[in-house]
Amino acid sequence: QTTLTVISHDSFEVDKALVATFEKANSTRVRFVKAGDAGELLNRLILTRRAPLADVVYGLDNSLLPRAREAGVLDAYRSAALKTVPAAYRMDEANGTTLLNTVDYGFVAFNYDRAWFQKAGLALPKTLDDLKSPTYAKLTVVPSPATSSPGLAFLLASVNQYGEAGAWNWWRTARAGGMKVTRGWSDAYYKEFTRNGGKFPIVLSYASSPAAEVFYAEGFNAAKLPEQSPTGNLFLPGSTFLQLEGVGVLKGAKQPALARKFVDFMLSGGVQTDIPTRMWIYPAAAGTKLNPVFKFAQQPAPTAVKPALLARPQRLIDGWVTNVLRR
Amino acid sequence: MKTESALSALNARNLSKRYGGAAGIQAAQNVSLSVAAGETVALLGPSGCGKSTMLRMIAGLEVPDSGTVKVGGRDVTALPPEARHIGLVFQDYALFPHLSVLDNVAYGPRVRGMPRPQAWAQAQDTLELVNLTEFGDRRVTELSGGQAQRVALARALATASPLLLLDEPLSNLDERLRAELRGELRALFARVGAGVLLVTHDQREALALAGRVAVMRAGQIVQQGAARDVFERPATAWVAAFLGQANLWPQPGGMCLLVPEQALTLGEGEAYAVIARQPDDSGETVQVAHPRGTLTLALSARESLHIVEGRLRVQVDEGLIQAVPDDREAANTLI
Amino acid sequence: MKTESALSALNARNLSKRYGGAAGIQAAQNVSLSVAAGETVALLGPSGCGKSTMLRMIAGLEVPDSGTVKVGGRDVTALPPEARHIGLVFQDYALFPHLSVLDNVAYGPRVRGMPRPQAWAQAQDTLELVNLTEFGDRRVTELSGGQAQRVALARALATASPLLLLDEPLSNLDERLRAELRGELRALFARVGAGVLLVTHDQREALALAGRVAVMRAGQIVQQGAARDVFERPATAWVAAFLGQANLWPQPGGMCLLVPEQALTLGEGEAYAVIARQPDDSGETVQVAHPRGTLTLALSARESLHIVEGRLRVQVDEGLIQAVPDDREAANTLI
Amino acid sequence: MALLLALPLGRTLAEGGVNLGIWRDPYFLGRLVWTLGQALGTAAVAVAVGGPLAYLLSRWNVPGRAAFLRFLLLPFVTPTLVAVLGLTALLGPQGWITRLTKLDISDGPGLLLLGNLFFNLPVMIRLAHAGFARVPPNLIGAARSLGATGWKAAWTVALPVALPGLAAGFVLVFLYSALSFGLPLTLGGERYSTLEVEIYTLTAYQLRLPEASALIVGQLLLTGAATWAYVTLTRGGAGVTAGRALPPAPPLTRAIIWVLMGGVSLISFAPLLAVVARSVLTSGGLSFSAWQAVLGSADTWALVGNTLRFGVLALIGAVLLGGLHALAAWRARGPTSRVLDGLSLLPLMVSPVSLAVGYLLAYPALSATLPMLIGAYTLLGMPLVTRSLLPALRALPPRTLEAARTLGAGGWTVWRTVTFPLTLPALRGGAALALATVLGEFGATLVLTRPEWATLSTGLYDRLGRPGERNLTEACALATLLLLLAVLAFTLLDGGEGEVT
Ligand SMILES: Nc1ncnc2c1ncn2[C@@H]1O[C@H](COP(=O)(O)OP(=O)(O)OP(=O)(O)O)[C@@H](O)[C@H]1O
Ligand SMILES: Nc1ncnc2c1ncn2[C@@H]1O[C@H](COP(=O)(O)OP(=O)(O)OP(=O)(O)O)[C@@H](O)[C@H]1O
Ligand SMILES: Cc1ncc(C[n+]2csc(CCO)c2C)c(N)n1
Ligand SMILES: [Mg+2]
Ligand SMILES: [Mg+2]
Repeated sequence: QTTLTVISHDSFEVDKALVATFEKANSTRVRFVKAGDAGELLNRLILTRRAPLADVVYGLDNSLLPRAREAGVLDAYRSAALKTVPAAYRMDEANGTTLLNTVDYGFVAFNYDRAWFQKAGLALPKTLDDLKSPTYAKLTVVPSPATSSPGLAFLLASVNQYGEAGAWNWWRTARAGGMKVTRGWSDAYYKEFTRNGGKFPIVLSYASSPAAEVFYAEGFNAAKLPEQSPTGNLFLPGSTFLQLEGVGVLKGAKQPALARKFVDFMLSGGVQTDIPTRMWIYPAAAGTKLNPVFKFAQQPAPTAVKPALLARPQRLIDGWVTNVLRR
Repeated sequence: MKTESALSALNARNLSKRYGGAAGIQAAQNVSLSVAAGETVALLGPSGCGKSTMLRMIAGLEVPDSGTVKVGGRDVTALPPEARHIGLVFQDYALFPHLSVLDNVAYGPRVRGMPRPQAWAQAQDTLELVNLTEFGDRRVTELSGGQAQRVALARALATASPLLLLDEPLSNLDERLRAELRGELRALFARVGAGVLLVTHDQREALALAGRVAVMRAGQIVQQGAARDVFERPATAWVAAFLGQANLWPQPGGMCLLVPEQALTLGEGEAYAVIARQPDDSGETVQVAHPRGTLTLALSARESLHIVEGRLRVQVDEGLIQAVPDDREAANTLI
Repeated sequence: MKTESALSALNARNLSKRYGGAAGIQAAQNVSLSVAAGETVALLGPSGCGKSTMLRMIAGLEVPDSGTVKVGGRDVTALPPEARHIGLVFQDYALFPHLSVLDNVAYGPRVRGMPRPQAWAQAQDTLELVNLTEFGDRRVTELSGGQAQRVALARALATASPLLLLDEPLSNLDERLRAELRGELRALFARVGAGVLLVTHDQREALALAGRVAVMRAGQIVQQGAARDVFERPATAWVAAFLGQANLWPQPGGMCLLVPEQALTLGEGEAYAVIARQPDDSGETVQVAHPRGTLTLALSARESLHIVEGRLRVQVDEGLIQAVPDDREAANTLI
Repeated sequence: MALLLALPLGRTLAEGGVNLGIWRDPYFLGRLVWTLGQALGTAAVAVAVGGPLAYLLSRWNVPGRAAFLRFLLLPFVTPTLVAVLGLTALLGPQGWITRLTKLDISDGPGLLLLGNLFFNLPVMIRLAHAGFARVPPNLIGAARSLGATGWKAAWTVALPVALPGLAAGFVLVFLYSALSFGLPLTLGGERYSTLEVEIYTLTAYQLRLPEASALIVGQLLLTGAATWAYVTLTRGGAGVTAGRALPPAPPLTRAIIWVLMGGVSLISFAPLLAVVARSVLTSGGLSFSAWQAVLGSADTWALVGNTLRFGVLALIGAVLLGGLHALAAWRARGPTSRVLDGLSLLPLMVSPVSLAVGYLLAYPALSATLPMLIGAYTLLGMPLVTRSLLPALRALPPRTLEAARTLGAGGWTVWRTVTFPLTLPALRGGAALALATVLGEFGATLVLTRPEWATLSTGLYDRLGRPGERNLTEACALATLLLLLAVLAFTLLDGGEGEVT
């Protein structure tokens, strides 16, 4: 019996029953390996490219794709199922060779604590410039661009918005004004966000987070949804980033054929339907039915990020570390 | 009585101790003991009778179930050991394994605040007393049994405490060294006027060092008094036998006749048959068939010459025979 | 010689041991000792002379720098302790703290493969021998000093080894118990025919138990022979003094005159002035000014009657006076 | 050891070369100083608080003593993230204590130091207690009858005699605090991050291996020096843990013990209680729905089963290897013994991050397999067994072993009948600590490969990776379950006597 190894970031989850059907259909066993968040995942793939850890990778996103391409960790494969995905969400359309097949997408965005703002009687910020002023900066917590993927996404958005010099300036001002930078998303969300006992009512998270808050709230009942989520999205112009997560075949895979089957499987209807309430992102296939709670997860109109920025994110991270963090 | 308490080095009243709860062992029961300043009292008794327990209670290492301890007239029952100013030699030495011989001996003066050079000098002097002048630098794990015992003794002496509790302090030494140390200790005690409570199984030692003797049996004191008195006039047959009296003739009515050594004169009186002879280092032990009972006699080499043709002339001075209660069987409980 | 080695329980040849490297202490130097089966040999010597070291080398606990050890005619020099079948009583007992008294005593038989009930029965018998019948269940941390010592003795005896090494096995017991145990041990040794090497500082014990005696000084054996011989005819002044001879008159030319007890007859001859009297438990010690030197005499209560008006009549039998080399100052090195 | 430690580490260093130039950057020198400072500080506080408490507990009995000693292992079981949750629930910006006292320490290094103490006070107390429990009571009695007060006797006699145990505690605390990265990662923020965090950032996020390697080398020198100092400084020790009944503490001593126990409990137990509380306290008030969900799910029992299975496997490995290692170091003489002694700390001396990378590089095929995982946890638990057992072995009175041999016991029999029973308390204590490590960490830092191998801690991490209050309460419920499991395991390990030391 063959074994297919799937490597992914830590947040990957899929219905066991679906996996079992896949295993049965292809008479194989599937091993899942988790390798940290998406950034760590890519680094691990690069480190081990001479003896790959797995056959197929899920979880690399559009901000990491250029590096993955450069490092040569992926083999080209374009799933037939990709045609169900709207063109705007496909990656690599311009290059002609598809390394990553988009499985889902999401928006990195600011969330705020409704109750807090209500009680404080404070108006919400309207722009990124508002946010960097001390009034709001001291209410904001952001995971670090150097050590988290939402952080990096927001860094890209901010550079896209202000240019490099302007972005450094924005970050420095915001930090001087009291904006907190944490290492990872969990720290920001579970430690610093006012909803969870912290003292920052604005947090950089995902546009789907308010929906999850409703879904996981005490006494959730799909038939009796509440008026609104305890948290809300704060779509400041230029602050959101469209994240496209994909699946691809690893170069040097021991089971390339099965790996391709798995790519197709990820785009299949069953998995696509399962995705939203497991990983709190949007399924890429058009027309997939969404759980009603997703009405709390609005989709912003994202600004397209200049491709040049995506080509060398590491350079931006280094720039951020030297120009912002260690100042 | 007031002056007595002022001059008393130790006054222990009604000390009791039971080990291990209600079902345990009564190691001491209402024991009272006192030691005057400058006096040495020997505490004698069979193995396991509670001697070490008494010392440990007096030193504050064991909490008595009842009773009081006064040291130098001050009630110390509630005080911790270090506030009692007592020098104690442990039966198992309890030397500090991490300190050198000199540091072991200097420990007492040091913790009482003496500057180091002075404490070392004092420790060195005490080591000299126990013939270990050149052993100061040794580790205590590198000593012979007797050397370790002398370090334990030196450590207690170096505290210059007004009350010393010595638990078999010389038991592991050869007789010559013991005799020598006995002499030095006696001189030392006389010089510093310390009260000494000495546990020993060596009756010669008790007599040589102690003015008074207390005999314990199964957790209680059965006789107490001037050393000579106790040895010469044991209160009961058990005490007499414990102190080495060989000639005890049981009588009807729970009494017993004690024929002390002084009651016997050799080479006079009638000649009785010698029924057993056993040599030992100071001569021999013989048994003689006296009509009133068997007589056991320790004869020196000189005295052995009195035995002629298997018979020994012995005169028993009836006036010196003492009648004592025969309690040898009683209280022979688990101890 | 062949049969001798067959019947020999122990034959140690030229054992040497130096502790702590070249600058260390020579604890034994070329010591040879033998013990026949059924024989008891007492090893005497001052504190720190190397007695325990000898025992430890024989038992295989200390590797000798040189020399050989034969047990029961078999060369065991290279064998580990457990292959030597030797029963050893440690000077500091070394009881197993995690075992009960009974299990301590049963340990030897158990590890030699005896089934548990049988080992327990045997241990119980041995405990009876040392008067601890009812202590089997006790933890060894709950014993008095003398009780612990008896457990150590019982543990060694229970192995029924053909060679027993006893390091001061009775030092912490009272005299009556000691006398009793001495008797029982003598009977036991005779019955099982074990060879026994006994370290003791008690000369009465040596005489009572041992047929032969070896006297050590500073790591060497200075005299060895039948017990009576050694006590009566010490080879040197040092041995005489160590064995308690009080009357040694130094002579010019490095010799010394030894006046043994038997050479003195009381109540006869000239009356000399008594210059000192010191009481002890068996009478008193007096010093008499004899024209050839001071005489020290231990008098029993009976003999004290010979002192009349501060004078004592003593006859010295010149024929019994021995001339021995006076080596008391030599070799008084650090031991 | 070479296969499990040296090779992976070497591979990490070889992968990118070593760029020592990074040490000229004052930023990293600052990290080094802070790493050293916070580790030394933690170890010092742990000794200052844990030492006296351990001593008193080894001499006196007070109500609650046995339970306290047993529960002391709980923080060690706690996954770092859970500890952080508990600490922030109490002392975070909106923590219950912060709100009560209006004192917010969440911005300084205070939380990090408290976190270090939360994990490490227990280590210190238990190892020190084991050391003190071996000091023969008569030695203290001798010191006091010679005029030393209780404290003076502790300082001049008990402390030197128990030093090996105490020093073992100190060096373990130092190494854990110097190399831990979970806590400074989450509690240190950017300002108070340690070298290990920098190494982690440089390798995992920035893939700047030469720089990371330089930090790894520097850190290894630091921990190596600490270990060397420890190995050369600890000598002696005497006695065995005789299971004698402790006397009840006199009132003043009892008060002191209770105060210290209370303080330690506040640091080491309160965060755990907070986690338990959080599993039933929601924004909507008291609710047991998280528990219903957790207990009602068949998955949970699979998690419990896996946790136990893997924990026991790793425990067996750690006890066997650690035990043999301690025996070897004890048997060996002179320098060999010291080298072996130091080697046992090697798994704690090397940066776990660099090890993880090394494993990936050296054993790509094995890196996510169960044997490798169990091997890795064996390695993490081993030092705890060795550190507990070795001082106990070294303190064995030589005469006792000699007595056994003269009585006819061969080498193995001596071991079975004397050495083993006399050092069993230490072995049990070490095993309990090792098990705690394994239970808490299993699968959390190294990555498990199959969903059906998930353990309680992975289940918990999964939930903390998703937004929503319910995930948080369920994570807390799982953590509580883990703690209960640990209490059960320790009770079994110490035979219900409450006397694991
Ligand atoms: N482990 C050791 N290291 C160094 N020297 C030692 C060691 N053990 C004993 N010695 C020294 O060796 C000499 C002989 O010691 P041993 O124990 O054999 O004496 P002993 O005759 O048994 O004395 P005692 O009657 O006092 O017990 C002594 O001077 C002692 O100090
Ligand atoms: N810690 C203890 N626990 C229980 N019983 C004990 C303890 N210590 C001593 N005993 C018992 O108490 C009694 C008295 O002991 P103690 O040590 O006072 O005797 P001792 O007179 O000093 O005897 P020895 O002359 O043998 O040293 C003994 O029967 C002993 O078994
Ligand atoms: C500061 C600090 N952080 C975490 C732990 C938790 N911990 C328990 S066992 C172990 C070693 C194996 O991971 C670690 C790190 C600690 N003790 N000290
Ligand atoms: Mg005693
Ligand atoms: Mg000796």
